Amino acid sequence: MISPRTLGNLRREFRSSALAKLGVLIVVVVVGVAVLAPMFAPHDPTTQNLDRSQLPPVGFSTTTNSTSTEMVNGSLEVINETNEINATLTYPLGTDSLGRGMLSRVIYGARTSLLVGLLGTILAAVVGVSVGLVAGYYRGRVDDTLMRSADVMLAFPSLVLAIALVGLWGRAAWRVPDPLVVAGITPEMPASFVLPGTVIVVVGLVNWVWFARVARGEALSVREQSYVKAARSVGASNSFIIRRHILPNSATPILVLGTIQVAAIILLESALSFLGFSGTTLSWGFDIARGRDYLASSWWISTVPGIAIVLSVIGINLLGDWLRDALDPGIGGEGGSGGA
Amino acid sequence: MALGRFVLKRALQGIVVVWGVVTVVFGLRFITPGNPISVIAPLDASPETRQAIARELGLNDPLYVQYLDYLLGLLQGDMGYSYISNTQASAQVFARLPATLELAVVATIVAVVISIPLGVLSATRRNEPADYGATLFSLAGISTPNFWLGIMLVLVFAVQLEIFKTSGRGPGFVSALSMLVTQGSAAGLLSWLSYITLPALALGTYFTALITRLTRSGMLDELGSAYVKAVRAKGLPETLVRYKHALRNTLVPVITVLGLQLGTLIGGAVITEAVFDWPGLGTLVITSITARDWPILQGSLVVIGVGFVLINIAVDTLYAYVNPQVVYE
Amino acid sequence: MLEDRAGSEDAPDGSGADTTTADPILEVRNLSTQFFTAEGQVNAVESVSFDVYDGEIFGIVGESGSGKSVTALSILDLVESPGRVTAGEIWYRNPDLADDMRDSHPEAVEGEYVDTRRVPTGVRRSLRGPTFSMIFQDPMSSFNPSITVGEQLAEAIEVQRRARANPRSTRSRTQGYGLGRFLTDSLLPSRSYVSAESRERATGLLDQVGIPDSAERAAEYPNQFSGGMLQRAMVAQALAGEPDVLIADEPTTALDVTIQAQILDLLADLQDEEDMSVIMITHDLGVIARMCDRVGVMYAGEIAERGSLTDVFDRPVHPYTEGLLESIPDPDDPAPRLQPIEGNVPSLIDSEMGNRCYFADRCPKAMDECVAEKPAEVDTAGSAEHRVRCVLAEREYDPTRALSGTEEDREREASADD
Amino acid sequence: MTEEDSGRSRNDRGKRGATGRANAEGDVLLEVEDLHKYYFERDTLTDRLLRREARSVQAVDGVSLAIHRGETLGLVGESGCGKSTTGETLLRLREATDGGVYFEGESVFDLAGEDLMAFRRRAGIVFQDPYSSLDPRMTVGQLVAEPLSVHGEPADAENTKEARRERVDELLERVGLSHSQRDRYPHEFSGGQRQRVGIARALALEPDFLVLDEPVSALDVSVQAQILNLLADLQVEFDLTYLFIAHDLSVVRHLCDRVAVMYLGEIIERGPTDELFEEPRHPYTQALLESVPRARSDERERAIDPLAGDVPSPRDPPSGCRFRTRCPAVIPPDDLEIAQEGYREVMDLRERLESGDVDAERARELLAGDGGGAAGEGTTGSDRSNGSDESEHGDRRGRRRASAVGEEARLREDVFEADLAGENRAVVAEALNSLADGERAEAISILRERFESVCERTPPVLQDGPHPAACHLYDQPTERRGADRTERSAGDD
Repeated sequence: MISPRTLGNLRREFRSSALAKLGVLIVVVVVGVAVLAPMFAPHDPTTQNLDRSQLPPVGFSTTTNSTSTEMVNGSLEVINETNEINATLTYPLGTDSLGRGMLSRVIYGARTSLLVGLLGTILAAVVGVSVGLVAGYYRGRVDDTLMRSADVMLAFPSLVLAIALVGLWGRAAWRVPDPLVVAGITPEMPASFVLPGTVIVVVGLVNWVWFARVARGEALSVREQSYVKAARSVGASNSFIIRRHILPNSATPILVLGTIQVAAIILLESALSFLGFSGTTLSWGFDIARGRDYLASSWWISTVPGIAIVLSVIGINLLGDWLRDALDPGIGGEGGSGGA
Repeated sequence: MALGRFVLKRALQGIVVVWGVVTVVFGLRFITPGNPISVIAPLDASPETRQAIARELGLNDPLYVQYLDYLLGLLQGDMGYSYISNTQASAQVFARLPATLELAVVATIVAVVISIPLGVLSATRRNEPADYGATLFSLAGISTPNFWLGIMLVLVFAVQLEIFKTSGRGPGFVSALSMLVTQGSAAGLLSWLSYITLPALALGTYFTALITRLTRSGMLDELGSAYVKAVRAKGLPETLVRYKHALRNTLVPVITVLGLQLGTLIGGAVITEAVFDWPGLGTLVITSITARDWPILQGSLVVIGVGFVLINIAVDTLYAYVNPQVVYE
Repeated sequence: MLEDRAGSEDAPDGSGADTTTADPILEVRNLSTQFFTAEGQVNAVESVSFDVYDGEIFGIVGESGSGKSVTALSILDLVESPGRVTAGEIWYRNPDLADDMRDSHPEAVEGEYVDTRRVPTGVRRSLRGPTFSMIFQDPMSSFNPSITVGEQLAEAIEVQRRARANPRSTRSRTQGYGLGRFLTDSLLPSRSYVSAESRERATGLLDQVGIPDSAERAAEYPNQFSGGMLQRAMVAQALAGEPDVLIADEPTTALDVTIQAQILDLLADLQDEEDMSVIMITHDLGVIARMCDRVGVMYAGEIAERGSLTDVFDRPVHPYTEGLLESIPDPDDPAPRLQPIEGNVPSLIDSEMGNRCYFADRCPKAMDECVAEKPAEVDTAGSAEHRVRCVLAEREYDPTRALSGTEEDREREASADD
Repeated sequence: MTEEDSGRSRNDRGKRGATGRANAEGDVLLEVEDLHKYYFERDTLTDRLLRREARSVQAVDGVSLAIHRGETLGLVGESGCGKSTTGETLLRLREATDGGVYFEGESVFDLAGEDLMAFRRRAGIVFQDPYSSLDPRMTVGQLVAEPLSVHGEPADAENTKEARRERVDELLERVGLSHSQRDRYPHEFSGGQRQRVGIARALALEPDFLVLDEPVSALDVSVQAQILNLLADLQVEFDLTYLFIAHDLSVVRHLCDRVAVMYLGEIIERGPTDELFEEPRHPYTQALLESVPRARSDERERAIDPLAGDVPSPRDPPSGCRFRTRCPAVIPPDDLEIAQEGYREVMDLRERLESGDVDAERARELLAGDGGGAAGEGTTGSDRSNGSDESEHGDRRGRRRASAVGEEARLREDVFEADLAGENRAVVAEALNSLADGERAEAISILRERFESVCERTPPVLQDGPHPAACHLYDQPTERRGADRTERSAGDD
């Protein structure tokens, strides 16, 4: 399905574009870290250690004003203590309010983000592409109905709909055993990983419309190509034509859209978990929300996971730009529906 | 003539979509676990009390009766009563609407004013420093979650520099303006600015970046098209080629995408409101979900959906007015 | 007149041995345009030279990829990245311009002639309209779809009007048109770049090219026009600056044959009335025969053969010209079988071209010397203008010297060049 | 646009027996009978809510053809005339609106299942655009094998895959490609080579009949000749019957045995190639032939009188003869004295007036200021001399002028290029005057009353015989006018 010319174009664009290289580099790093999270994370991201809470990242120091009220000489007295806290190399990115290493949390957060992004995109793509191809290929009333319902979907902001659905349906989550821990490679890490099930289903459901639109547009144009008529002229069935001609020739823009959608869904997931609508606490958005309360004293708790989001999303968007420039599928930037 | 028809046609399509929106909103309750009665009734309520509540809410009626009741109610502006406060849901929803509109409008204006010139600059200075700068900015802009950006803005401008307000709405634009007119005092306006600047920046950045990207790629496409070659061949100066010819056509896809992305804007407003405690629809939606306050949630969703459809029709109409060619598609 | 100027620096001062009485309005010398693509450097136009005289129609005929359209774009400096005009001179006869340029750019002036390639960009661009204008192949994509036809014509007139009003400045043509103006113009139709006078003249031009009810049609958008009508409008637009040289790039290819006849008639009439020179670029030998005085046949970026219409059509020397003429079915004569040129048009990638005759692989009369060296352009026995880039101009075809292993070569070529 | 098939009448279709028309001539392979293909626009829900009538585009409107075994029938016409739609509809690639197609007497539109597959096997198509006709994501080998895999061929071979590859190689070699090119993708080929691949694909199932839909239009002339020769060779070798669709008359003359000329969805002339080219009968065919520029050095001496105007929209085709809006030989009423040039211009003016291009304002422009009565008298005077039945006609008109207009209107000098004087000119002026007064309907009827042509009243039909032309210049049957417009293939040759 991938012709040599396509590969050639990808290679050429990759060679000539520094941004494409950067994108691929970022994505490879993020994916690698996410997959091998137990190996990269220096600490168990869920173990609390109040003695070491709110440590700053390496290179920074901070002062804390701990205020306590004590009974001194029979009267209540407010004692202000100013402590200088220095960073330690054990926690290169500092710790949060409960003394959990930010680096480990960011590494595990990548897992959540990527898994939700990928699985949500796949779900959205399967639903959207099926609907779009059918609508575009058969046209007429089928098309009218499907596309009108897509319009209805669009009228709900995806974030609002996602909040509503997750909030109303509950935050079901699956515990998936971590293969690296099960295999005994990193026994000190959490033995299982929480996959926010409701969130994945919901982000898939609210984003299928984009795939449907693109797939429909492609099907509408591909079905008019002479090679489709040629297939029909030898008696090929509709399902044969959709499988052999319409789908492969719609694949490029769908692939590009899919890439952009992974980025959009990562943003959406972070927004959901920021608002507390998620099934897991190991999530970038969740940490950002937590860090808000300590903004004045420990700025990094919100900042670090945010940078992780921005970097990963930039990487994926660059990847999308590379694919789009190399494959020229002729869709603009309409596929992005980042809720955040 | 043709324009009127065009608007009529779009309005009819809009009505179909609005009907779909209402139906989905209505149906939402039936695909959700849990029972509204338990929201209203005290934990220790007797079965009789529960029955009474159900009867009052019409929950015992057949589905289609409930549906028709709801539709008829909406047509009369009745969204029911809040389960929590027992006040009119519509009153609550519409009280929150201006704040959200204000935020969205300011963010959009800022985004459009900055992004289109930036996109044009980027496209016409292709592969020059200005282009790289704009490209990097827009790449970062579409990749940054706006709630995080909001927090960072709070960190820098409110916590560190203490310039702007980080929470609440202040006087609102209308009262700030009336203060300026009636009392000749700009204090209200300044106060308004100190409240809205950070939320508007947080919300508008994504759109600024998105429109910049769209404008840039659209301009590049247009500048490479056959008619631009013809326009150049007839000796037209480059500024006319760019603005009168290429930009006009670039705005076609830009406006289309903006219409589609309106949902993202509203969604973004919801979360921005949450960050800045902005008293708008977004915070209302979130609290109503947590509290299972169905009438409020449904009312908010309907208002958002209808607003989306209306703004889209308005955008299309404005566009058809500026560029009459679309009417004859 | 047409000496081979390759390698020679002699200026087009008109002192050369002329067969025509007048000096050419345009002398193109050794024009080369290359495209720098990812696949390699493509020599779309390679060292092309020709003259265009006052009031004549000069035809350039060739198949797709022969470089004929790129030649046209090169003359107007409309070649875009990744393409670039890499060499050559385009001498345009205009005493006024020559006087203007003589002091500031002496190297670009030679007698009454100015080399448009060596004048500043602004000056070169200002020649579009009053000196050169162009008719494009596909009228539908060559008009801006969202601006009325009348407005687009009026623009072309307005820009010349402003240029005449203030000939020294290129700025006056713009008059600060920018983003702000665009916004106000879009919202307030009364404020516009184009004056009412130009609009009126645009309607007049539409009339002139035979569009009935021109005032009404001027207010319509391009998609409300038929292809033929829009091509008429494009002709009108090209006339707006009263150009000296009109370049018609496949002006009738997108049109039906009955509409083509109308447009060709119109072009011939206008050329007569306005006394312009026309460069007619087409793949259709019939159109050339109908319209042109002299013709150049392009193949693989070069002019393979040139001469008067009768030279080329009745006494072709180059086997490519011969083959082309024999491949066309004649509506008046049901020949039982056509004589096609075998093989396919070669790729023009520099690294694959070599120092040889580019047609040799397809040539039925190729000999060993054809691949030894690129044949020079030489005179033929025909009229003085009849010149050809082929060894057969100077010797008879000798079957014993036929290109060795031609058959296998062709086969290999056919499968390798794709 | 949506395709519509509800209006189809299927009643008289079915298998045709030996008594059927198709079999009267033993060698008719495919017969098209009164084929209609309309597209319907504005058929969405909102259009219906707005009560907008579905607008039909009459792409093909009553085409009848018989294609004989082993021949090449050319179908020529300009873009939008419906020739390609005809080709695709008769292969059932598009749903016909009405009419029938009979392949060896069997109604193609009634085929289903196995029978339909059998028809698909025997009738194929080659498309115009060598770029869009080959799926860019399939190798040439896969493309040529596609028909085989759809039909599960070759079924009896031990190793289907191997057998299929051999068959593909054989086909590729036959069309002049090398089997070593099997695994390449279409973009690696030139236009001519791609067209060879398309032909190989069409030959894969060993068809009897091929629709060639502008197979060489997109090719360079030197390559075009190669493909034409290839098609001619294949026809002989495989005993093929062609329907050759083209806009290029030169190519048609070269390849076809018989030619049918289409204009706006109808066949307007049909005949043996040489006869049609040497003695074209329909004014459109004549103009079409004349318009083709010849590649000869004496071409400039050949006088051409190009057809004026554009092809009207198939959404709203002209009444009567569809060519009448451009016809240089449009027939004036018997009782009208008028030169052809003048009549043509009057008819054009009427057309513009009826379509609204000429409105009240424009009419005022065309009328010369305040003409005064003198001119009116002058024209009525000259009218006396040449009017044939002026006595009653002229008087009535005079009265109307006096009452409705009051003042005599005069046309500007340059309204007509041709010489138009007398009553003819006066009537035009009167009509424009009515229009200037806002009386559109009045203006239209004034002109119609005097100038209405038989060409706009009655659609001409194709006569019987080997070389019929649908034109009122040739004997039109008075009885069956418009009633039965199907051709009789029996009298075809």
